[in-house]
Amino acid sequence: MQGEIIIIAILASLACVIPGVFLLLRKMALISDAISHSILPGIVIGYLIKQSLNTPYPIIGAVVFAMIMVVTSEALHRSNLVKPDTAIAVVFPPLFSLGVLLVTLLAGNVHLDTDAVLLGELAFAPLDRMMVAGYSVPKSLVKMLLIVIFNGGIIILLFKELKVSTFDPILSKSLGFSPSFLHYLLMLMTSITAVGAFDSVGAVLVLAFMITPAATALLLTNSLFVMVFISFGLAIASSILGVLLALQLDAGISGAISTVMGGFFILAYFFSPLNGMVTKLKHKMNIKHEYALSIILYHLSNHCDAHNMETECSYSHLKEQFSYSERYLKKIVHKAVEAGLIKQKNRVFHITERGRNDARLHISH
Amino acid sequence: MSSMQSKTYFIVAIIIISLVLVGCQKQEKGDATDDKPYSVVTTIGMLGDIATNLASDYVKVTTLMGPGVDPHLYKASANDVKLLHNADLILYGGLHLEGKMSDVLDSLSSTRRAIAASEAIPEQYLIGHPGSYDPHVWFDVSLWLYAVEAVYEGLIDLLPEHTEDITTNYQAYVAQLEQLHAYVQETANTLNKEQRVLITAHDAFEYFGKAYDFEVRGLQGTSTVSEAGTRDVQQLSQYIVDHKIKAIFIESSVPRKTIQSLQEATRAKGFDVQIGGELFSDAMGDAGTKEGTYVGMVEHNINIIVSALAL
Amino acid sequence: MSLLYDMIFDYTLRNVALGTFLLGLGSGAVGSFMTLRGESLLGDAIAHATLPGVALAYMLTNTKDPLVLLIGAAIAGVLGIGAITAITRTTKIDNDGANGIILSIFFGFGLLLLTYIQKLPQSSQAGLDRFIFGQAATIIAKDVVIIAIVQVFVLVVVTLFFKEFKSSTFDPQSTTVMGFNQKIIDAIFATLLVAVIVVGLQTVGVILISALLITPAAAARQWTHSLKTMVITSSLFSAFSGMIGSLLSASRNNLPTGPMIVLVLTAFLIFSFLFGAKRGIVLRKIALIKRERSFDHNRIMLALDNLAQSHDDTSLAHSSKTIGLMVQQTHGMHRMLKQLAQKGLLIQSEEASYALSKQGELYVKNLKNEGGLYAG
Amino acid sequence: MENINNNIAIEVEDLTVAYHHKPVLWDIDTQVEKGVISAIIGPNGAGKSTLLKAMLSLIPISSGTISFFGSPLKKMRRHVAYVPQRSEVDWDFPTTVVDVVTMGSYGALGWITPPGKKERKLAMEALEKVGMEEFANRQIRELSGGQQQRTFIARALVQDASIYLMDEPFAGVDAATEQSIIEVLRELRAQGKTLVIVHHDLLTVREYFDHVILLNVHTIATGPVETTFTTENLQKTYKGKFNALKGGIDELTL
Repeated sequence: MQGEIIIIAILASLACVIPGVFLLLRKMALISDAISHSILPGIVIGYLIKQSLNTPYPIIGAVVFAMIMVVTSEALHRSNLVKPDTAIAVVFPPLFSLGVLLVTLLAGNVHLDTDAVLLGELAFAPLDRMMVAGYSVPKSLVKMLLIVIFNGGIIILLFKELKVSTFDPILSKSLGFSPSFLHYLLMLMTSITAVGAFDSVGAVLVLAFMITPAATALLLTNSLFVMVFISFGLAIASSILGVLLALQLDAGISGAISTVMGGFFILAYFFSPLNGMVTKLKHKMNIKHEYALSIILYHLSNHCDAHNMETECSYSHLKEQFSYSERYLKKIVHKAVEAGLIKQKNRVFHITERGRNDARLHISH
Repeated sequence: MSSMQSKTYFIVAIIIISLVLVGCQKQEKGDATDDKPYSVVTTIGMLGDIATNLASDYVKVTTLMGPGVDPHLYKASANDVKLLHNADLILYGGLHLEGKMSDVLDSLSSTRRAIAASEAIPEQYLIGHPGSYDPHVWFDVSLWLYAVEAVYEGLIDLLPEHTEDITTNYQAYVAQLEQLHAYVQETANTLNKEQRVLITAHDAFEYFGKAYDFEVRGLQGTSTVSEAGTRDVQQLSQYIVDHKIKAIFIESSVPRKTIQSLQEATRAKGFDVQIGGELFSDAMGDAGTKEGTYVGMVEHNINIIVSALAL
Repeated sequence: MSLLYDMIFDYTLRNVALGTFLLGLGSGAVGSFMTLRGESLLGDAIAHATLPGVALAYMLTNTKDPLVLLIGAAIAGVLGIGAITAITRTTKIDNDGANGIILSIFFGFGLLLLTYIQKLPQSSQAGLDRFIFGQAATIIAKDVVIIAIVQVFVLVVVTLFFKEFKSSTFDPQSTTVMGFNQKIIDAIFATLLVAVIVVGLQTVGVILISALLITPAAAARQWTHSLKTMVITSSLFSAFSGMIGSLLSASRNNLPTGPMIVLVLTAFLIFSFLFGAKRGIVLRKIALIKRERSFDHNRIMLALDNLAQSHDDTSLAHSSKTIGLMVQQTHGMHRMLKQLAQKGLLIQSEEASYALSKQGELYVKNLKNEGGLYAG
Repeated sequence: MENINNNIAIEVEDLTVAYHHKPVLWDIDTQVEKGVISAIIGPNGAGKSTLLKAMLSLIPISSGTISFFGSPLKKMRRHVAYVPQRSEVDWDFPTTVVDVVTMGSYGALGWITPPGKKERKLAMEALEKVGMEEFANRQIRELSGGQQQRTFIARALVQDASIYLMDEPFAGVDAATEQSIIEVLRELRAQGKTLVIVHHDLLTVREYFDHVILLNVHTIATGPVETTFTTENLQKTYKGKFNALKGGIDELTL
């Protein structure tokens, strides 16, 4: 049972990550949140057709309005009238408001809202089953698998095209694939994925899966190709750990998975080998050390053979010359001695052959 | 070199976090060691109340939605599915009371014992359209008896060897509810016709109004997304003034502001309407208190309503 | 007419209309900067990000007092904006991505807390996650006072720091070089944002406050190329949409106030997209047609000049067919030639044959000096 | 001491800047005297823009000191103006040419005080100097690349600084604009101002500049054009890539 929940979570995460990476790079990361608001009128209209919550119409309505949302915002963005984030921000409020208006006018006494019709709960996904080839499997599992195959197929076939059209729409056009076709395809993929995954795992998780793994991956790599795979890895890891966390705490699964993803993001933010905050700090220190070492070597290599080396190459002179604190200088000198770059004799430093080479290298750069 | 180091740090950090997450094991609840052989899982407290009254000697009753939880917006916990999976009998409201969860439970009912208690009520008594009936049936005690009967049958089915005891408990509970129904009616009858207007923030009290002859008015619909209009506030406040209604009521799950705006609008028209008190609508009160039982909750509501609306 | 009367004398309509009007004034101004800074979805993100603040405030105090919850929400909101700023300033992730991350992490964590609270045997938790969200129709006199105070504060700060906001939005680096600390400007702006958003959430709810911030700004942008005008226009669009929406909602039953205001805002926006004086679609279309026409005209003139030079005779007329071949276009050739003849640039010698007039020769000369086809 | 400082407009010592793992600038030392036009020259990725930004504290530096007339930037802000690359701002911003130029006066105005008639007059004068007065009320999006660049330079003129740091002011502008910009720069030099300019076009270095900083992560050479801008130094700066450029340079008889 838990195994099935984890598998569904993983499939949903993979399905969402694929459009998510491109949405993030196209500055439309929040579109899934906007979709979750925008499908309300579709649900209401779907309900009104038969005045019943027991028909598939509300979900069909949701898909239709998801498409209306993405197509409208993409068209606005393309028209250059507004920026992409503004395009999203001006489309979802009227759609949601239309939904509220319809509910209030026509269905005020029905427990009708997005939660009731569409927003699924991952915890219950294994309970809703169907028979496939003689095996009883959760419906959500089948649905998410189909979406993963659909999205995966598109990305395998069109990875190069999507990449070019995302980073350089003009080049894309000149190479003969229309960026506008590709972007509408991406938007179609997004709306199908969003509505399908809303039904299986709920809106919060869809939003989190679409943005956070991709954004975390962006902190860890500069290559789009690698980014996709890191996102997959993060999505899978957070799905497994999130479900385990939720089971341990007996808490909501969506919340737990999002929180774990948040944890990964924070880790990457501080510790990313590429550009994390701590890494940056450490690196700054390293540079400082390296720099200090190189100027000391430079100094020694220039003065070591001179007649006044007793004074020039003494500890106290170095301290004076470079105005480093005693502790810091000791540390640097210690490192240099360990690396075999200098030797110490009677409080006077001698540069070794290796140290001389090193110094030359630094200077000639 | 420093790049390798950072990478190692990163991986180590991930492993540590993972261990912390997995390791923060919560103490396993004592549930497993319970000696009662059967487990009954209910969604809302009112159903739990029935099961407890009828068969608490033989079954362990677990209610998913505690006090103060709107069944419609319930957010499942990870272990709920385990509870449901291991349950010998599942009791739920149905009529889409539990939102999407009702659908899941509907599909479960074909393979295991799962009863949508409210759906046992004959359709002619339900308010609304087929496929979207108002699920707040427990406010009419006489209708709730159908749900009690459905639960009773389910329990008998599950525990045929205890039929006798359960039947005795059932009859006692039914008697208690019939008494409650009479009490509500009696108390309501102390108000005259004009005083019987129940105004709340949202329309959850339709069944109550129909059963006990109250005119029920709400500022906004049942749906959580429905919103009040300016005109609705104006008209309802005018109605209060015109009919000199003494009090209006807040519900524990709806922001007070909604009712406050109505009160202020009425006061601006020169009529001082009181806020009568807090009614329980979607869930019962805290366990261990009187309002934590179905009977206590219904009594609380009618007492508050009548004392506030009376002269 | 009675609606206008009510707006002054009816308690409810007066407060709702005045409240949304005032709320619109400040949010329209702040929203203008948000759209230009690429933060259009920040309102929505922060509204979601308040959830853990609300949940923790409830867990710590065990009350559902709106003020306590609101303080929790505001703290979470400030942390959210701080985190978003930190992410955009120190990583490759842009505003949009940062908004999404903070929204999903904060909201997810809030949900985790909510499922925990749900397990507590306390009936007082009922409706916790909705408690800080208000709706426009229930604005009361006290709210109007609070809104007024906050909006005056917002407008005063925007006026005082207009120069700093403008410069740092347009060119943050040069602004820093000129000695303005970007962090201070960001902090002042974030304060305004949180103030507007929190007051908005509490009085009119998430969707309406998001719309009041962004939609009027997007509409105003279509009418002007001046930031000052844009801020003022946006502010007024927002305010009057609030008022008009409230009036519409008071015109009949079951018209929810918030959604009506959003629809009015959107109507303003669509109108602006179509007819906006600076960027509107219709205007652009007209400009495009004009440009295309003058482009075509110029090509014809140059073609005729070419023909004249190759024949060493400017007065020789050429058939529209020949000219069409020269410019590789036949569509609308007659019409364009007639237009040019009407302007006096061409002389029509016989049916469908044209030559350059003296005036036309001058025109071609100028055209060549200006750099050819693209001029004019 | 004081006297020497007054003659050195900009002094950079031991400046190191790192991004990711690679040092982008390593141990940069250079001095620019007062009243010269200096070019920062180097191949792509040599850290030219980074050097300007580091000098202006726009990016964090790993080590080193930068001083303007002997004082740190903090004390000299009023005297330093920056012209960023054109691509660094949103040209769709709702503002007019004269508005952008007026922004140059913001530093002198300080917090809160709004610009007035005086600042607007300064802006118009600056626009006249760069030959843009007839475009004063144009939306900035409607400008050509060269016009945008001249707008930026006008903004810097309004700042009335002693030191101007410009990031590729000649990139993507037409020949006429380039001429008018260089005239403005020479006029500034005549007034005793110091200019440091990131420059791409090796062919014009001798004509436009007095001083060069040859940069490729390290300072390769720095000094007067006559003595520093040599084939040998350029070879060091551009390494393998230089041969491709060489043909063009020879024409200028180095």
